[in-house]
Amino acid sequence: MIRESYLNAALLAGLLAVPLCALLLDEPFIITLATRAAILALAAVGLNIALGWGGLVSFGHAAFFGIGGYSMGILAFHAQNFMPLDLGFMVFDGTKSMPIIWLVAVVLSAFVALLIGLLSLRTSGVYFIMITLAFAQMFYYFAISWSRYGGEDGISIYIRNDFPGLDTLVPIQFFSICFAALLLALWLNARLVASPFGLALNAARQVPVRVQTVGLDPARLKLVAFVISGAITGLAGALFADLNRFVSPSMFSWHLSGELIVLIILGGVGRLMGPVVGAMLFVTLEHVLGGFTTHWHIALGAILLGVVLFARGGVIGLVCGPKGQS
Amino acid sequence: MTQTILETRGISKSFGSLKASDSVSIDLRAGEIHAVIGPNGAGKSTLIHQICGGLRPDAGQVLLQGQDVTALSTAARARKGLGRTFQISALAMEDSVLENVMLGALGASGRPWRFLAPVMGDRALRDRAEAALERVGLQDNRQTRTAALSHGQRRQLEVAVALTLDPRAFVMDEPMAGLGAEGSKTLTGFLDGLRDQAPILLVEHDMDAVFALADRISVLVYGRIIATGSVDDIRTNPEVRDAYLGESA
Amino acid sequence: MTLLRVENLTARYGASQALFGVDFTLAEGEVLALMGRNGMGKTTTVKAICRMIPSQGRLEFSGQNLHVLPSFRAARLGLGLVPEGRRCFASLSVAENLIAAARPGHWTLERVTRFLPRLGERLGQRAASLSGGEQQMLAIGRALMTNPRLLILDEATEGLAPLIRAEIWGTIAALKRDSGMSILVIDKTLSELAQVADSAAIIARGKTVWSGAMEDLSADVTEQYVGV
Amino acid sequence: MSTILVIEQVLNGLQSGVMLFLMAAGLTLIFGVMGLINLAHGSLYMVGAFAAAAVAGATGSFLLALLAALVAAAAAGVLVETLVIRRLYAADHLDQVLATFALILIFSEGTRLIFGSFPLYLDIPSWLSGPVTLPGGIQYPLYRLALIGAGLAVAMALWLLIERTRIGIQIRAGENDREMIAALGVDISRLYTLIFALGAALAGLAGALVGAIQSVQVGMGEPVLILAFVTIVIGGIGSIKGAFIGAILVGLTQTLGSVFLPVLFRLFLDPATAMSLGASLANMAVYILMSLVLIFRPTGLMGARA
Amino acid sequence: DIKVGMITTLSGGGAGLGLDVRDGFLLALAQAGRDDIELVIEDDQQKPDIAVQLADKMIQSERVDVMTGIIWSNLAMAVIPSAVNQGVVYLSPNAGPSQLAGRGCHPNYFNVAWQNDNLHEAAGAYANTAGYSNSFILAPNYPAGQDALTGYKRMYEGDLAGEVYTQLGQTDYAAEIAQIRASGADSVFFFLPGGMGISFLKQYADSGVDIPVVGPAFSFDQGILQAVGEAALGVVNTAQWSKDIDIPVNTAFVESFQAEFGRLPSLYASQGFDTANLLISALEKADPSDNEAFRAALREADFDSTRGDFRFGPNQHPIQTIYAREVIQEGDVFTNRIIGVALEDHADAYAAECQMP
Ligand SMILES: Nc1ncnc2c1ncn2[C@@H]1O[C@H](COP(=O)(O)OP(=O)(O)OP(=O)(O)O)[C@@H](O)[C@H]1O
Ligand SMILES: Nc1ncnc2c1ncn2[C@@H]1O[C@H](COP(=O)(O)OP(=O)(O)OP(=O)(O)O)[C@@H](O)[C@H]1O
Ligand SMILES: [Mg+2]
Ligand SMILES: [Mg+2]
Repeated sequence: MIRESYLNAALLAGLLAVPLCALLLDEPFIITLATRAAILALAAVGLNIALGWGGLVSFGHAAFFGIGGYSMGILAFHAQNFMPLDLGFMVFDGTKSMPIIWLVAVVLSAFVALLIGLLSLRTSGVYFIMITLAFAQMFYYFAISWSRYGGEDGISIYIRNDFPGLDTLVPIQFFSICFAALLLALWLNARLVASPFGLALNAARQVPVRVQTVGLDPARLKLVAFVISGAITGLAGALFADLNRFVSPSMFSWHLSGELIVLIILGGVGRLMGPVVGAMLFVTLEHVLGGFTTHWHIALGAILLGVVLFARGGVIGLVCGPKGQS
Repeated sequence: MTQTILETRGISKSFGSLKASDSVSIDLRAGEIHAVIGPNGAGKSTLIHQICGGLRPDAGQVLLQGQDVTALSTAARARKGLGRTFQISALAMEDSVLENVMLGALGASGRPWRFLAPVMGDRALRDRAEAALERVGLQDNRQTRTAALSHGQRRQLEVAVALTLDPRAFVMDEPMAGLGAEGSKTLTGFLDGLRDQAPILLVEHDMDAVFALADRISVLVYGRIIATGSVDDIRTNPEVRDAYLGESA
Repeated sequence: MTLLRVENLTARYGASQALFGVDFTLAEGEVLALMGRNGMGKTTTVKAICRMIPSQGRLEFSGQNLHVLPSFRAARLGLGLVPEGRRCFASLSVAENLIAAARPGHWTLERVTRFLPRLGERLGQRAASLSGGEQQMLAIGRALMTNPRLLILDEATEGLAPLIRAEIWGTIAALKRDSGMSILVIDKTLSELAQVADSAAIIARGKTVWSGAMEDLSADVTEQYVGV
Repeated sequence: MSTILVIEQVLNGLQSGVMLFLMAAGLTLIFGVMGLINLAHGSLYMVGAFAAAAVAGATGSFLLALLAALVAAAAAGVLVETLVIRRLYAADHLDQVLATFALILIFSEGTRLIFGSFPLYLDIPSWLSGPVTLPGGIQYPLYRLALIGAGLAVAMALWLLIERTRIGIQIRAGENDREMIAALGVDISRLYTLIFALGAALAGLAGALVGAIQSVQVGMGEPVLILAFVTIVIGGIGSIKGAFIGAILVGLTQTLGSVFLPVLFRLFLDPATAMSLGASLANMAVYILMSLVLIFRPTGLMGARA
Repeated sequence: DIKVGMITTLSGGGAGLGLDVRDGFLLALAQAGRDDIELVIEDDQQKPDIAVQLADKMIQSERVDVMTGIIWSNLAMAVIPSAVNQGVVYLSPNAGPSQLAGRGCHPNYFNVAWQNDNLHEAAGAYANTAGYSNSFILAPNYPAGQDALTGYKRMYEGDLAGEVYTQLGQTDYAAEIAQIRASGADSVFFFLPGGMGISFLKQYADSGVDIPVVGPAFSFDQGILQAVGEAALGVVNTAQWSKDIDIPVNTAFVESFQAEFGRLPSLYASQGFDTANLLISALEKADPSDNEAFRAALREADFDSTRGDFRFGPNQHPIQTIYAREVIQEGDVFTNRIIGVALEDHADAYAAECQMP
């Protein structure tokens, strides 16, 4: 068994080394893949805060991913087409600046997470899974018929947005941005888990009544976790949109919510780096298997099945042993 | 006259046609252990739930230190000084013993909304938690996973968590449940010393413990208090013998 | 004739070993008390006998090796379990709880409800809304419905009012007296056990430390291993 | 909008609800009893439809095709249960999610490997095709009437099985405490395999019945799966009665929503806006229904437990 | 060597279309005997984000000269604008969203199939010729669906008995069919691609409603006709190609496709085949490294199209004849037969908006 902290360091080093090697070998697409993995990992890190530590199995995190994506899409669309965005109370030119887009994405998804969380947290268990799905589906269908922003076709942004001091079109530079965002989220996650809030949240997942009897409100703890979680996934959505220079309703789809959950389980639920391992593995498999046969889904399915049957606690569980033992 | 810490005034609760609490008035005074006994299904746990906030009474009031808390949530009552242990242990089993008491201390501090500073680095919380552990004698097990504790130790931990809240009153539902003779004896001794800290409202079927501990006993049958009095009053009350004690006492 | 033979039984929960060698035998028609402090392995022994957890050693019921059988087959040989914590099927009615377990034999729904009249009055009520004592009765009735050759009672009086405890002890005594049923009983209170049990086995730290006839049990031994 | 049209639409809603029930019943059974979130349930629906199409193509008999659907789906169910699911009862819910997600991939791509990428042909048998005239002059397809009838019959039989038979009681007991029912002498693994096969067979039957009026193609199970989940959650998980009520509610909401919402909006909006707004809202209608139900009844209409 | 990147849908529910395009394309390459064309094929799983990444891969890592293959409009909108702006020539074998035909046209973008509205416009025109004057029209509620209804209405001169948007991916059309029955329409126009169309047609046939139906070829194409079966018999649909277009290149194509792959070619296969032949014709005149010359060669469209005359309009979209076909049965096989011309030499409605830089 390897100490989890060593593995974590090795993983991050790996995720950083792959694009650097790709840079040397002049394989820009590998960098794009690494960026994709980093962004999916970021989204899943967000979900993991709700799912892993708060015990909130959200099957609707695509809602936040999509809101992040559409924040980027809409702001950049207006900037790109020189059509001011009329918000009713103010007129806004749109923007191509990443920091502003991120801010909007984070604030909007946090706000929506607050609303969804308020309503959803009345339920628990499978009911919670399904009500979060319901909200995401509402966004999905709304986006599909929102013809102003392309409906099902989505919005294409021809040039990637700007980040002060960087050329975001250079793959490695955009990767650095995403990697930095991932590191920041992981750092936040680690601090959160060890913080007073994390202690209370952890207990709220296991024994809500106990938390109540010490004078805290478990529902509110979970709500805050849900909001933080949604905000991080929203940020990932904005980055994902920028990676593809494109947003569409598929960012809201339940497949995406499911995929995020799968990433976490694959890596290890409630493990700091679980989402990162999951994302790296998933993106690699998708890329490598796809090269062999058009029926690669069978192979992917078999591998996932193998992980469930023979690696309880995900890949990290396999390598480091069960949670709480190291 | 001693001060009344906790009091119910005519609380009633029905489940359908069943009257689980029928105008129950009971009080807990400073420094005493007040035991509530009664047959199974008499409504003891239901009474506890209403006192602690898990159930809302259909009628009547719950007063804590003279203040009406009937409308407050469980969490709010806890903040006002109601310390509770459960019939079945409710502890974070995956966490260490220390983390469980830290949670109590955190609740008592009322400041859970801190996201970045490590909780274990908070000296004030830490001291409070350690003090509670020491009080129940679990200080050597602070790093043990709660799941690995024995039954009796879990009971002690529950009390420790309640202690961190510095409660005005304890409410305990069958703390002896599942403890062997020896365990019961130890816990009895421990609870005996606890009454100086805060009075205890104790629901218990273990008559040895009740008779050893209680200053007063109330007997609940079909949702009603049929008698309240000293140990000897109750022991000899024929109604109580019929409804509850049988020949055993 | 020996009904249950347990020899050098060992068992573990994941990484931690709970039983280190439990031995005792129980004859047909006998009532055996299994005693010991908290956490010493009484329930674990019962679970092993009922094949609810994996175990090693010798485990024979009327000459059959239980270790080769899954839980339900062991039960069909004639093990009737009243588990620790009652474990009634909460969402089922009293009658359904009984029917779910029924196997042909002496004990039928009528006999059981006549024997435990409190249940008879509540056949349609959901188990979840029964009081603790009634649930305990139900668990006993349910075990009887399987028409066991050996009834296993694990803390059958826990959490019950003194009056009902007395009733349950009366029930156990009646079973022994009227139907000559073999019974393995675990309980905290020595005095009540002493009245019904023929023999006893004491477990400490997962090992049998004493076994023999009930009347041979000395105060020293119980003081040392049971704490009374 | 004439009464006839309204009645016809109600029938349509009923019919899609009843078919949804066949899916939802298996799902709710499997979830309720085994605590298993079976994402692969939609794949069993697909297996049923493909088996039916293949057999109908080879033999020309619709009844044989239905039989084949039942057998193939049940067999697939048994296979999946014994090879994969059985090892996961003790595992975390989330592990089951991952495993059944993996099974979707395998089933879908496996079906494509065997049957190719093009939709298959499965048609209504001639003795059930065409419309009949109902009292009041409503022209309604006979096949859809037959679906309503078949669905109601299955629902009734299932309800009797679960509520009235000893096996049903044991199934529900296993739902409460699996280990305990085994310790009482009930072969719970066999019972589980049976339930899984039963759930699978119902899904397969639904796939075949619906396949005759829809497109038999890879991935056809996924939209139905999501709807079936919505259904059992509305009804309350584990409850057959709940699944039935939920299914009818969802069927009616979907059908009537898509027809009447645009009409409703036309009362106060211009036609183009009304149409697109109505259509989008109709898409969301079942989800809105589900969230409303859950907000007011957090464990569904018939659910007792969380 | 020339490197061509093909991103198309090869897995999941929509794989049939992608497979046909790919096979048609491969057949043309094989027949031309060009082994200097390196074809990189990738599966987009019908997911826009995957398609974008594959495009990035082809452009960044594989450094392809020409790209092609995308089936779906939403994927096309995700990939094409950015690809052509990076200097890659894109030949569309299927999707033709209106944005790319009008304001978003680009010298590097060529459409070898149709602009999305074309077949619907043809259906509208056919409705006029057939004397329909009260159509009930329906399509899914998404951009291509909205374009379809717009396209039909652009040419159709009669009244509308009803206009309905269905749900994307909907499988049950009982509600819509009941509305059609009640509407008093004399004809039905629908655009329901893939499984949606199969479901609609089967249910429509069973409902006993016998109002004539027209639609674009997508629901009557070779790949899915067998699944629709008799329900489709006699339905009129519009397409720029049909297997019975009686010109040698088409006859040869149908024969060789069937010989090679063991199935009849579909509309998509013909489009893949034509796309490859267009590419080959241009490669014979210019090298992609000379972007200007290569594009000029493409614009000439100097190849034998399976659909007969083919030329590009100013926005590099086809100007072509669109036929009305009827579904017939030949032995066991359901297929189409041309019954007339719906639109002669038709160009799309957006060409005027296109200002080529
Ligand atoms: N949620 C409920 N719905 C219906 N009946 C209930 C509910 N909760 C409790 N009851 C009933 O109310 C009565 C009182 O129950 P309570 O749990 O308070 O008894 P108790 O005195 O604590 O018994 P015990 O000593 O066995 O724990 C019982 O008859 C019980 O069945
Ligand atoms: N599910 C479990 N996982 C891990 N350890 C367990 C589990 N159940 C019991 N143990 C441990 O096994 C040992 C024996 O427990 P067991 O329940 O058999 O004791 P017991 O004699 O029945 O005690 P009690 O009188 O409290 O019921 C104890 O140390 C206990 O902590
Ligand atoms: Mg109680
Ligand atoms: Mg025990």
